[in-house]
Amino acid sequence: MELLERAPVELKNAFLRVLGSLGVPEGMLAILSAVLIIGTVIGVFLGLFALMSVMERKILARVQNRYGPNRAGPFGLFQPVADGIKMLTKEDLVPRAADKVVHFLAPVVMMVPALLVLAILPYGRDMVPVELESGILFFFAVGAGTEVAIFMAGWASNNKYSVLGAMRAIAQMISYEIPLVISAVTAAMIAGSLSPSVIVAAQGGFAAGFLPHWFVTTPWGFTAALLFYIGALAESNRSPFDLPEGESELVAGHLTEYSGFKYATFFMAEYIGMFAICGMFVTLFLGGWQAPLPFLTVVPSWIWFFGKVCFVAFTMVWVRATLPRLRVDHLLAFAWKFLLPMSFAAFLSAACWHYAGRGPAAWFLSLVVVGIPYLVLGLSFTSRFSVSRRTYLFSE
Amino acid sequence: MICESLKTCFDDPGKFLGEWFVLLPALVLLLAAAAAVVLRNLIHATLCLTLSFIALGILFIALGAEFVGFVQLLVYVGAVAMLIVFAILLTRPERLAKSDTALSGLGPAGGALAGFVTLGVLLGFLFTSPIAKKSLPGPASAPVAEIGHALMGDYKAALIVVGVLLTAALVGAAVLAMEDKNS
Amino acid sequence: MNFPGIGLLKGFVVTARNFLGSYVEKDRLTTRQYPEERPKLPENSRSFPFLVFDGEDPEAGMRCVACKICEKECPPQCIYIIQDRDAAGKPLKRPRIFDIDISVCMSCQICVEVCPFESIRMDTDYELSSFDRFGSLVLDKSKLLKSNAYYHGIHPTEASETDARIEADRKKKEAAAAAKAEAARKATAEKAAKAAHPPEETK
Amino acid sequence: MNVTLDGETVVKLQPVFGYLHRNHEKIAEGNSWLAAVPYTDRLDYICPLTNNWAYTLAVETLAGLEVPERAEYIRIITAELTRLQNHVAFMGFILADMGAWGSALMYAFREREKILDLFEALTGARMMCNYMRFGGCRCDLPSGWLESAGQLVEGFPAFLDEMEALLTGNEILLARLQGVAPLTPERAINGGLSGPILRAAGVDYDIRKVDNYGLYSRFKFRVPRGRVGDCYDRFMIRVLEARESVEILKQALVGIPDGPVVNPKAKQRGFRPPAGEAYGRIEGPKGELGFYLISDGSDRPYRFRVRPPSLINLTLLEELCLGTKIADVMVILGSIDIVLGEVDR
Amino acid sequence: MVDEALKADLQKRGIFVASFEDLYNWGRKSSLWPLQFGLACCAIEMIATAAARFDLARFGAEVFRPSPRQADLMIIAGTVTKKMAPLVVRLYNQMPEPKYVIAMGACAISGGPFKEGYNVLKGIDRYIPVDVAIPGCPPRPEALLEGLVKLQEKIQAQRLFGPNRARHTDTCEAGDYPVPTYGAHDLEPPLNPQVFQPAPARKDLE
Amino acid sequence: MTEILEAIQSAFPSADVGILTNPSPCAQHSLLVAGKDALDVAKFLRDGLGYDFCSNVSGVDWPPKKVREVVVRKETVDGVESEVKETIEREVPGYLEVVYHLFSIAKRLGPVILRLRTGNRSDEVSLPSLTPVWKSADFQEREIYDLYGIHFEGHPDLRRLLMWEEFTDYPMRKDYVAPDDYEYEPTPHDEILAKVGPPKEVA
Repeated sequence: MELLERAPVELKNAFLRVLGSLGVPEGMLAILSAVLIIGTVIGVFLGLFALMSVMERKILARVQNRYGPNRAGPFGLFQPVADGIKMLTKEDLVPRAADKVVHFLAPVVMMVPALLVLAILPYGRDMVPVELESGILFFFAVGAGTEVAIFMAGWASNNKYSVLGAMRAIAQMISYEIPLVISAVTAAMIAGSLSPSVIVAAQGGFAAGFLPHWFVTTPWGFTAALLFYIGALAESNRSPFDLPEGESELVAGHLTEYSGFKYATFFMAEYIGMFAICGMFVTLFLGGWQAPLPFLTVVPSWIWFFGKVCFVAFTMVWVRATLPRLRVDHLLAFAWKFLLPMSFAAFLSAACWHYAGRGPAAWFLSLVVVGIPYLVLGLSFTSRFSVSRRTYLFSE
Repeated sequence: MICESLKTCFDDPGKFLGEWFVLLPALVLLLAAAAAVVLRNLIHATLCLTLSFIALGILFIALGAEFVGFVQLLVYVGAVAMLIVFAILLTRPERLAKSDTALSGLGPAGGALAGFVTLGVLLGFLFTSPIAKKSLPGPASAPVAEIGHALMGDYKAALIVVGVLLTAALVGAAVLAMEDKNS
Repeated sequence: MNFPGIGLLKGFVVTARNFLGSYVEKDRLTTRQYPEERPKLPENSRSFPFLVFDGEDPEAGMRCVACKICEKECPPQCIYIIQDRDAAGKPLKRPRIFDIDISVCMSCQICVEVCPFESIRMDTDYELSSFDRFGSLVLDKSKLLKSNAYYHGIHPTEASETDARIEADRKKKEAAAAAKAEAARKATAEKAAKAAHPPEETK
Repeated sequence: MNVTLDGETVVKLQPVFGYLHRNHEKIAEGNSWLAAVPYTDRLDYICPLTNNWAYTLAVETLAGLEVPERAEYIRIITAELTRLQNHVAFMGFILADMGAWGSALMYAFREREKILDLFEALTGARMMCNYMRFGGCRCDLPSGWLESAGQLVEGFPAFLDEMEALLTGNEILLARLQGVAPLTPERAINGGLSGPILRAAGVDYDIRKVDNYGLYSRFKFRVPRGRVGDCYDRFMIRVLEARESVEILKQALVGIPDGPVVNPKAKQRGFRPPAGEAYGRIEGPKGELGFYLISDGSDRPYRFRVRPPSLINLTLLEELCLGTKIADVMVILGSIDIVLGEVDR
Repeated sequence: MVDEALKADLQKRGIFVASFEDLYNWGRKSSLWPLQFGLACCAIEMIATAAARFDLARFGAEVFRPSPRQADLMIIAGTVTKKMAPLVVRLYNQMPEPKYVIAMGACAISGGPFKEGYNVLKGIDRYIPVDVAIPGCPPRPEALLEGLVKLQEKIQAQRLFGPNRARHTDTCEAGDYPVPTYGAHDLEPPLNPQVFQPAPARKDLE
Repeated sequence: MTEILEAIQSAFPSADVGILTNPSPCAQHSLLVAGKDALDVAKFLRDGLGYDFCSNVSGVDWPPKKVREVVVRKETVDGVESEVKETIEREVPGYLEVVYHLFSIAKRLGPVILRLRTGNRSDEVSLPSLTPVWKSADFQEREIYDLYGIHFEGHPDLRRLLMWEEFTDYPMRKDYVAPDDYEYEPTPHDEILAKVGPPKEVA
């Protein structure tokens, strides 16, 4: 088990040692090491993406009482391969009126941040590709690049649906980034660091011998996790926040004019971005690579990490299968009038929890601090939209 | 020279990359900024401006100011650039085609003149300022914690003032927007 | 006023129940894996018309007499009939060409209802897609003619009713013919009798 | 549909029709009276049996034909089943318009398949039933049909409960439907709206109660109506109507008498009603479905006019949509519940 | 290119050889994304096919794309009226190659029951090439699945090179099909002779 | 029906309104109103009699037809009065008709049928629009304009509804001839065979 735990790192080191004994200079080895790590991470995430693209369809199908893809390969698992082959060989159409350079660049720009943010996630015990002191900040800073890409895609297509979709996407992403960042800050605040590995380390250990010290088990952590989750859904443009791609209104939003490989790139970047934000969620609130129960710590940490990521991704599909889309004004109102105040409440609650000694009393105090705003905001928010039970008249 | 750099590349890639890691963003920054000024297409200009923001952020990071670099990216690329884009898109794209502004009569000469004057003023201040006389400190990273302590400690008064100011601005903006809706 | 969020949670419970149910409950995984599992069509099911023939030989046992009622009544006019003629050009009671363009047919069953000779019936075969609209979607006589046994196979109840009716008709006709023959016989007999005993009458 | 927008707000909306104008009326005027029946299936292709009924009812009015009691019961059973599947499909479609990824639609179609199975067993086709005839129905119920229909009706309330758990309390759905495009009774009447939309606006008018066609006067059922007339009311009225339909079905399945299913005096082929004209209408699932027929005594209708509820319910679409968001337009359109085959015919 | 006989021989011994062509065809056939677009009655059956009972998804073809740019398959489900025909042709033009058309139902194939109508196009094959025609009014969902399987067989059998190669590999053929315009009495032109090539009428009539 | 007629006549003594009887068993008789009075009568029906729901608006085309009538004439020939039967062929001029079916929601009455007739069948016939009275007539009147070519005066937005704007014919009129894009028939009908002559290769 110990061996398995260290397997990825040891494999890499062994490979480098062999190369070193062959006389490859030191500097070159460092670069090679980096390339190996990058390759592994990208490879794993591409694999996850491929798996996800078919699993999502299968999960949705199961929710809807059907089988889902099951013809291509065993259990339909080769479906992404088929999709990939088809996408690659598909004709690449660029609309005549499009801005060709920007149209070409947009998927590239989309891909870059999605891949960059993978660098700072702690995949397992001592397995962080780049140990950054302000890793969380890096995550959000680089993630902002996707907005540029979406805007480029929407504008360059020179199609009214695309521009409208892109504008919606930007408005939505800017609005949801704020509660997203603030709820992430709570975790950083309690851990006392912006470094993801420190945050994960702070969630180690078990209370009463079995209850993990994950932030999600505390009232403020739970609230912040929910807020972060909602923000993450919005950031990755997933249902119910998929307004930019609102099919019934806007064709396919900013992606309307993309075909073939460029579309595949977008698709891939979106999924990898989604995995990245799931990874962040796991890191911040679900204890990263920490095992959920003491006796399970023997299972390698990186398995836990990816297991949790897959679980979060599954819940995202579940959400998609359940909820209808929001309307654009509700969406923004929800971000500014509910999520933002709630994230401040979570922030305050985290502070209370910290200063009240992190014990049962702190637990209760922080619960009150998030509970009251939730009720007040929730009720006022729902009554604002005249959401009410109704009675109906019947005539015989 | 190329041979030499190639050699460094092979022997000590870190150093080699480090150099280029500073030079390249700076070059991109300058080119993108210039393009942002020169390009006629408003959206292209904005995209170039965004690129220059990104390059600046990378430059900060390369110079060791990680925190500032990330904040630059987060705020400028994530928010400011997008707000500019929004402003452009909301002012009706069809009117953008013929951008007849009041200054367009002056032609490129006027623009160049304004640019050079600004540059001159900035350079003048730079060279007359006492900071420029000090010798440059070596690359040192400022840890996030230190910045935090500084903000909450030495500069807390300033922070509070800035906070109040921003809140007031926000409230003002909200009030303005509401009036607009009512009318 | 409900606790905010309860409605959403209820929805999640429903989808989760369906997701998990799809692995255990039959009713929550209703998919029929089509090419392998074929649906058991109800007896009344219909797709396109075909012609019934009796006995072994399609041409000889053909019930159709080219009366063209179905051609006239067919709402989308997808039936084409040309009556056969013998060498002398006299119309025969069978079609020379009987085509149904199933690329037009709307499966309404009106031809079946109006056919007085119980000759046109609805098939249940629906797997007729083709690459070629003009080639395989125009069914000619050879493709349309199917045996009565086949008909019994797909619509047993209806087919036996039809057979009973035909049988009854035949019996009736036979009886009528017999009666007619009897009458004719009687008439001739009477005539013969008259002829035999003219003198009595003239007497 | 031409929509003029200011930002995301609709300032002008002109529906454009005719993309599915299949010349139903012209074709029917060129064909025999009987041949028009299968075409009515294709009007509102979600609920063919009610269309059959409306047409045969108009012809029966025109020719003064009586319908045997058993046939009336069968008509009511099939019509209410049609209403059920239409309302269920409506719930799925409006969710799809709102951008839910299909789950509600799939559940709706899961139940719809069961109803279609019944239709197929009875009429031979899943959708295009071509079942009703002048003075009755084409064929009698196959054996075991009533039992399977009874089973379906028994299980249906549970399915409706499930749908309601998924939908009616859902905050997102409430926020998207409530308060959107309310309608006053006066406008609704003047705009010629009919069916669930009219009742959602608070007008108590159900042709099943008003005209007492068929044998509806024998059945006990309630007519729900709303108070606000917004999209949510339109949605809920359909849910409640579906529950009432279940009640009617329960009564009809028990009370169905024996007897012939078609009036023996009615001649189907070469049917020639006396010269004259008649307007017959029923309460279709989407609203008042009427047929206006003029006969000149020949074997084909002289004038064949459909009163399509879907088209006329769209009359107030622009009025409803003005000032709403573009995303609402789809929801409003969904809440009116149109079928293009009927709008354009 | 692997010799067919050799391939069969190898397969017998347990070695599966997949040529590039086969892989390409397999990829295309297993991932047919239809355009989300329905016209009339058949559209309801198309939705029913995608729904739980029949589950189009099993063939990897449930990803209904709203934009023609990402679709591979155009299921023409329902009557194409003359008013609609130009839009259909335009949508078809917007789809990237390789693209396929399934004409679902009598109306799409030939105008069907409505063929006598003045506003009904007598078959979409007057303007765009149809790969598979599924008769029925409307075809059962199983029939649509069967049509899809037929299309998959067709794709699997396509060759990339040689005289009978797939249509989209033939660069000679124009990608854009002329879009008809609205005329005073009818569409202009009423058909595209390059696409619409009906078989000659039966000879044995006389 | 007669009460309604009387009510109208007492409200508008000058109005040209009459009852058109319907020979069918259902006896849905209708009010025939002259175009000039239509708007007043409609308003009276809505406000005075409560017929607030205009359900259906249909156009009907009555092309000119030749009517054979047997006319009985009294003739006095040579002082003897005798009845002479004579068949004359009279040409009835064609006209277009718009039929409104009205119901009362509050009183649950109906249908009251309102008919308006044009004088002839030319392209520029017009009738007053009742859309200002009943909004529901909006699309239906547009459809009648589209398909029958009746111009409705006072209609807020009279454009073609179903056909495209460039279209110039009125296809629902009885004398409309569809463009000759008749479906290519794999097996032509007899009449088409007769029309086109021997089968030829279609290019």
